[in-house]
Amino acid sequence: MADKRQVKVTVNGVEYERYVEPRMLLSDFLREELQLLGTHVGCEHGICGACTILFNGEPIRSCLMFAVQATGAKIMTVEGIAENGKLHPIQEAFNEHHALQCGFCTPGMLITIYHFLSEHPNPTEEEAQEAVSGVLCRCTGYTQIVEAVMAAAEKMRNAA
Amino acid sequence: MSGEKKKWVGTSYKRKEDMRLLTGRGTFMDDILLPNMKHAAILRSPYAHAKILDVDISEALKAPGVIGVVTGEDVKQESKPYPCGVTIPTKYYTCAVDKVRFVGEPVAVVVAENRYLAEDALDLIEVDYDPLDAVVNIEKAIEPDAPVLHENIGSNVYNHRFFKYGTDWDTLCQEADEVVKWKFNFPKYAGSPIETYGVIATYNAYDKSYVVYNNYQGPFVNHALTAMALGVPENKMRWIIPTDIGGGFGTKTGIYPYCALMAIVAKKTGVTVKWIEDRREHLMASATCTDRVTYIEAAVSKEGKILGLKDKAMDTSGGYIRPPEPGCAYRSTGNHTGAYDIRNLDREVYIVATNKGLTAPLRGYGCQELYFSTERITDMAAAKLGMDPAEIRFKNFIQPEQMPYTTATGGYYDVGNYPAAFKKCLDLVEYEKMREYQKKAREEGRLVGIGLASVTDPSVTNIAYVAIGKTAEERKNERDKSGSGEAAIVKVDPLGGITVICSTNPQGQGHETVISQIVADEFGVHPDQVVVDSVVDSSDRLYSITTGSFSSRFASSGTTAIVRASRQCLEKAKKIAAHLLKIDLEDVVVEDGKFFGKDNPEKAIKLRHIAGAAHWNQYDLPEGMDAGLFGTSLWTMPTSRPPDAQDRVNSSNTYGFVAEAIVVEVDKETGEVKFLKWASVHDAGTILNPQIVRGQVLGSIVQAIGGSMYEEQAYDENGQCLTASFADYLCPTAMEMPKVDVDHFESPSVLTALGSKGAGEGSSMSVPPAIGNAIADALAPLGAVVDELPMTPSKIWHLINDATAQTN
Amino acid sequence: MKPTAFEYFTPTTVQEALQLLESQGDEAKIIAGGQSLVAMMNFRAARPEALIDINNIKELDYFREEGDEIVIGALTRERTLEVSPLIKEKCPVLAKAITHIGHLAIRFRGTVGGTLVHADPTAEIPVTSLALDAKMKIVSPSGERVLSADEFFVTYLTSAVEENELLVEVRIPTFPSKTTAWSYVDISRRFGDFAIVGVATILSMDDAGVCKEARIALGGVAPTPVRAKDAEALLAGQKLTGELIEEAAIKAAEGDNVDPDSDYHATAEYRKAMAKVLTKRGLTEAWTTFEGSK
Amino acid sequence: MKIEGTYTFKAPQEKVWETFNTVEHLQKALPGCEKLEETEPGKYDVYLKIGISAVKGKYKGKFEIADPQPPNSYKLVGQGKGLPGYVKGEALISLSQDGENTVLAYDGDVQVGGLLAGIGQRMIGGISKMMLEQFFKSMDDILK
Repeated sequence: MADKRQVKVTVNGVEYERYVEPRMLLSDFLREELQLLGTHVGCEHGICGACTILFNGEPIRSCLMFAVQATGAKIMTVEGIAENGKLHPIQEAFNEHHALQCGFCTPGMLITIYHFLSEHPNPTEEEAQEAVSGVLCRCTGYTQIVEAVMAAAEKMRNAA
Repeated sequence: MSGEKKKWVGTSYKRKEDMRLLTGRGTFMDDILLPNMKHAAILRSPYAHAKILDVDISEALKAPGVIGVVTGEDVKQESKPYPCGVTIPTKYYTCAVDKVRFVGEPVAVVVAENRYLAEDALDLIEVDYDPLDAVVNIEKAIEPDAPVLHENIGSNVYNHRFFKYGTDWDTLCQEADEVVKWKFNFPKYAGSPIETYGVIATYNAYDKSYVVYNNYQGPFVNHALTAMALGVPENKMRWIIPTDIGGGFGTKTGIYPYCALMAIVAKKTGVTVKWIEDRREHLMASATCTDRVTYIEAAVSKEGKILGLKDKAMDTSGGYIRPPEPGCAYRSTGNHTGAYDIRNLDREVYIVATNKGLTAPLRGYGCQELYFSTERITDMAAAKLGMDPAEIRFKNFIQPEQMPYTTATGGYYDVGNYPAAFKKCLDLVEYEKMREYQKKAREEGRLVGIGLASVTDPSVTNIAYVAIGKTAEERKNERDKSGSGEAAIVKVDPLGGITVICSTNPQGQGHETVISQIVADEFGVHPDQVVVDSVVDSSDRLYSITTGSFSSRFASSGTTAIVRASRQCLEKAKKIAAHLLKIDLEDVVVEDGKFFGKDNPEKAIKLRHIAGAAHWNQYDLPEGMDAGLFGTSLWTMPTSRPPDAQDRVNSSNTYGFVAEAIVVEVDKETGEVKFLKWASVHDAGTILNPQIVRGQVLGSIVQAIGGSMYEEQAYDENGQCLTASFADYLCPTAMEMPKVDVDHFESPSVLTALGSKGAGEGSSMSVPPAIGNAIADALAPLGAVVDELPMTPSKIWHLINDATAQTN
Repeated sequence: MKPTAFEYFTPTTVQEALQLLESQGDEAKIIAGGQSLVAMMNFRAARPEALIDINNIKELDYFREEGDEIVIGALTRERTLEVSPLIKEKCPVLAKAITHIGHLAIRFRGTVGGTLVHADPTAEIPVTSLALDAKMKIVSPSGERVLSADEFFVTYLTSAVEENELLVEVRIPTFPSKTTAWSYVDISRRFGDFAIVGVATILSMDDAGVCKEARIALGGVAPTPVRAKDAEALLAGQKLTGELIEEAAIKAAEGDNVDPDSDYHATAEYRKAMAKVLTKRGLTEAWTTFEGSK
Repeated sequence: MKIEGTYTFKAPQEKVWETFNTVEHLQKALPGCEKLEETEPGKYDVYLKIGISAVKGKYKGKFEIADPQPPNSYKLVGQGKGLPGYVKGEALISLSQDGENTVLAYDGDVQVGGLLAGIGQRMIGGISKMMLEQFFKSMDDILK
């Protein structure tokens, strides 16, 4: 077993410090070490997108990084999207448009869309469709997710 | 009650479960953390077929963090093979004993402090295999010189049966003007939920009992079967399923062998064991639908009437056959002739052993395999007769005035207007206009095709179908099986809050929301006042071996149980109200959550007060009445009967209808398929929550697109699984999902409390044939025939290329 | 699917990284973006005993214009180039090709150097770098060497970078839209997948609309990306026509270096046919969207 | 997986035959061969370390030169396994003189199983072919 290494990260505004083996995946670190169970693991080879998190503001697959690589980073997970007990407009739109069924891919979807809308406040439907294509959903058929993205964009534009 | 105006049922009430799921606060299998929990990893066979000569675990036991190792020998000692509804069952243990029969079959389990260490130790297990020849092709598997998987069976035939319904086939052929025949291949694909299987098991050595947490789709028959395999009474194996399951689609009805395996591992190692299946394990060794070869013939009159069908369907359930197989072949018995008035059927069924992964129900269970052959041959018959594929369907539909209709194979269709629903679909896709468009496109040399499918959508299976795997003679020696029951408990707590416990543990279908709507209507309260608990816990929940979430049973059976339990509870509340208000029971009126005498609405009491009396002042209840306020139901549909001696069985209980119309364009040069237009019309009876139903329809469509064009658990000729990663097992992304116009034609069922029928699986069954028909229609001018799925660009290109080469 | 244990090193300079490569021997592996490597490690297909993480070598994360070249540090993220105005202006074919790589989250982490050294014969940046005739700067304790793209790719998943070497920089010539007709086209089974066949096309055009020089690279048809030299020769000095494009496409697919294999997703014949179809489509797209022609 | 093809050596048939039946030459030419032992005439134990990209694996195997018909043909039967999976194959190797050259024709079946088959199907065929080429190329170098 390799020596444990220090990992210091800020997740959803909270600083954490843990000592883990270098091989521990960032996804496992979030779930097992920090017990932030909102981030889901679906394939561990970077394709399903369920484990997508914001890493220094950029969406990445947390299963394709080691926790030790995250030292010093600011991370946002699904638990950090809603603030002060109020759903974020994206979450509201997901609820209103029935954009989730089992909810397992939803954390990856929400994070992906959170980033997407920050870059594309006024997207076309095609852009929205392409944006969510990096996360696999087996339940919804995606249509209602794309509808929710469009609705969320509008909500966010109106609120801005 | 059906047809009555409801306040909440029928509205798109926003889902209640979303609040936790959107904020990362759901409780899925891997979110359950128990004290002293250790982690398991499974060593799996790299061979498709091999004898196990030796399993050396000595090095693994010495590895850091390892707590124990369990092998097939342990499993053989601690359990019995799973029973199965065929005459000579395979010896299916949860872990290979003596021999492996498919790539990915468990061979040993390591338990360690964490999953990383457990996988390290797997690398140290030395297995000495003696590789044997493998067989993967269904038809080759039943040739006399094929390698035999199971010595106790002596051949690779798990099950073989003949059925005859109606007029003798040869006579029918003489009456027919044309007999159209073809052979079709249906692929092996999977639900692949994004959450994989997961189990936590503990064993108490002092009272010899197990607790098994898992994400199975219900207790269903497999709680009982797992207890039988483990050799414990059912009540000594507590079965707990968390609130949230990350998708099921039938795939998770295949998890139960791991429940038994981890129970054994927990017993042998003395610790609480958690096993979360990884994606590679899932893709090679969880469960898929059966792949099927079908030889089908249709005898038709020149007017387009289908006089009868003859088919030989050959399924493979892989290296073993396990429950609920042989359902793959028999679950669709009652609706074999679909939406058509066909009285004659000659049927032969094989279920064979091959060195491939095992099977389980997959959304649509058995029906996509069936309808791919029947709906494709219908189109071929139309082509032969020079008839439009829509016209031949109209000529054969069961007419609304024939309802209720009993099919030749015993299916009981209570209601439906198939011609009208089908017409609605044609109108939605603008069928005539699309045919015109196609004509013009063809003149330009483009390959545009229109594919139709019109099928019945069976839901709420009657477990009697499994018995059809045995002949009437064989069945005589056994007790009958039948039923489709779902359970509900509706209880009012001492402060007047309503809690509903359902048995249909959902995987995203929104049961909490719909149940809240139903109960809100029943009690005259707001849906937010109703709390629904969908956890399964065999120790305190009402269940039966037919309960769970499979076969779209919630909308029919589940909701009826909810309504019945609600009304039972209300009935009791009314009795208490009559007692408290000192009026006659018949005079009690319930409105907006208030109870009052019909002549005295001012003097009303609230549900809260009635609950108060039932809980806080039990002495004041009517004489002889139990305390508390609750209702229970475990309702089975009266149409669930055992098969008759002629092998007729009402294999499901409600039958919806689906019409699919798909317009495609095939790129002549690349073989790529583009969807130009798509209409999907469903008769799911009364729609309980339109938004949720739309989600179900769109979801079943994307999965069927997957099976028709992208997904396959593929094998090479030696039985190696080639698709053990998501880079090769291709689930559609958002970019592969076209715009689909979804509409409904509601014929409320007369069998269910609210008139609703299942809605979750329809398009899973109708889309594969509709896509097949569409691509076939596109390629028709070239003379190419589509008879298999998934239709990949490479395959389509070869079809085009071969056909073009032939004409040149 | 958990990786095996490894020693973990975080050099902050190229020199340090090279020393680590030397001291850790052939079981050590460089990790850049890790988008292929970590997946392979999770499957335990790759089991490096040491990981040398170059993500902290800031000197490798840059790109800039130098004369008529763009110089790109090996650690530059794919996404950075995809959205860079400089790349879009001076080498749009590269920006376009990058949009075909996996999905956004992969491109945010994946690096230019990583995908080049990984040398997947269907990968977008390797195919495009061959069309661009990119120059790769590789350093080792004994010095540095520069390889052109056609020397760089050796075979399946194998580049010319030796175990004690590090790819540090890529230089690509600029091909602005004003004077270049270009395209990147591919066919994959599903959006975001590895291409079955991909084609990068670069045509240097003169004012009269004559193609001065053509560069066509194909991926997915051989163990490495390949150039369609015969097709290029046919086009050079010619005004493009539909017939000429058709002829060039046939030549591209019939090249000696087009020798695809069958796999589960597509047969060799299909790939060969797609080499032709996509060359034709790529040339047509380049030609018809060429800004200078308008 | 079917493998068939030919390779032309610039050497007389007898010499090619001899080279293909010499332990040290085989050991030198087999890609990644760390050790090759002849356990009995025509039977070998082989230890390979093969790496493509980051996928490096150690394999232990056996092969046999069966039914030798010097200098014309033999059957090569082999199998090996390692953590990434197993390889099993059988091929008929035939030599024929073509002027000053010798043409080696191979026709056989190779099975690749386990992890690599499941996650690497996209390239397994190509890589197997490439390694065979590499082997022939090395033999060719030895013959020169």
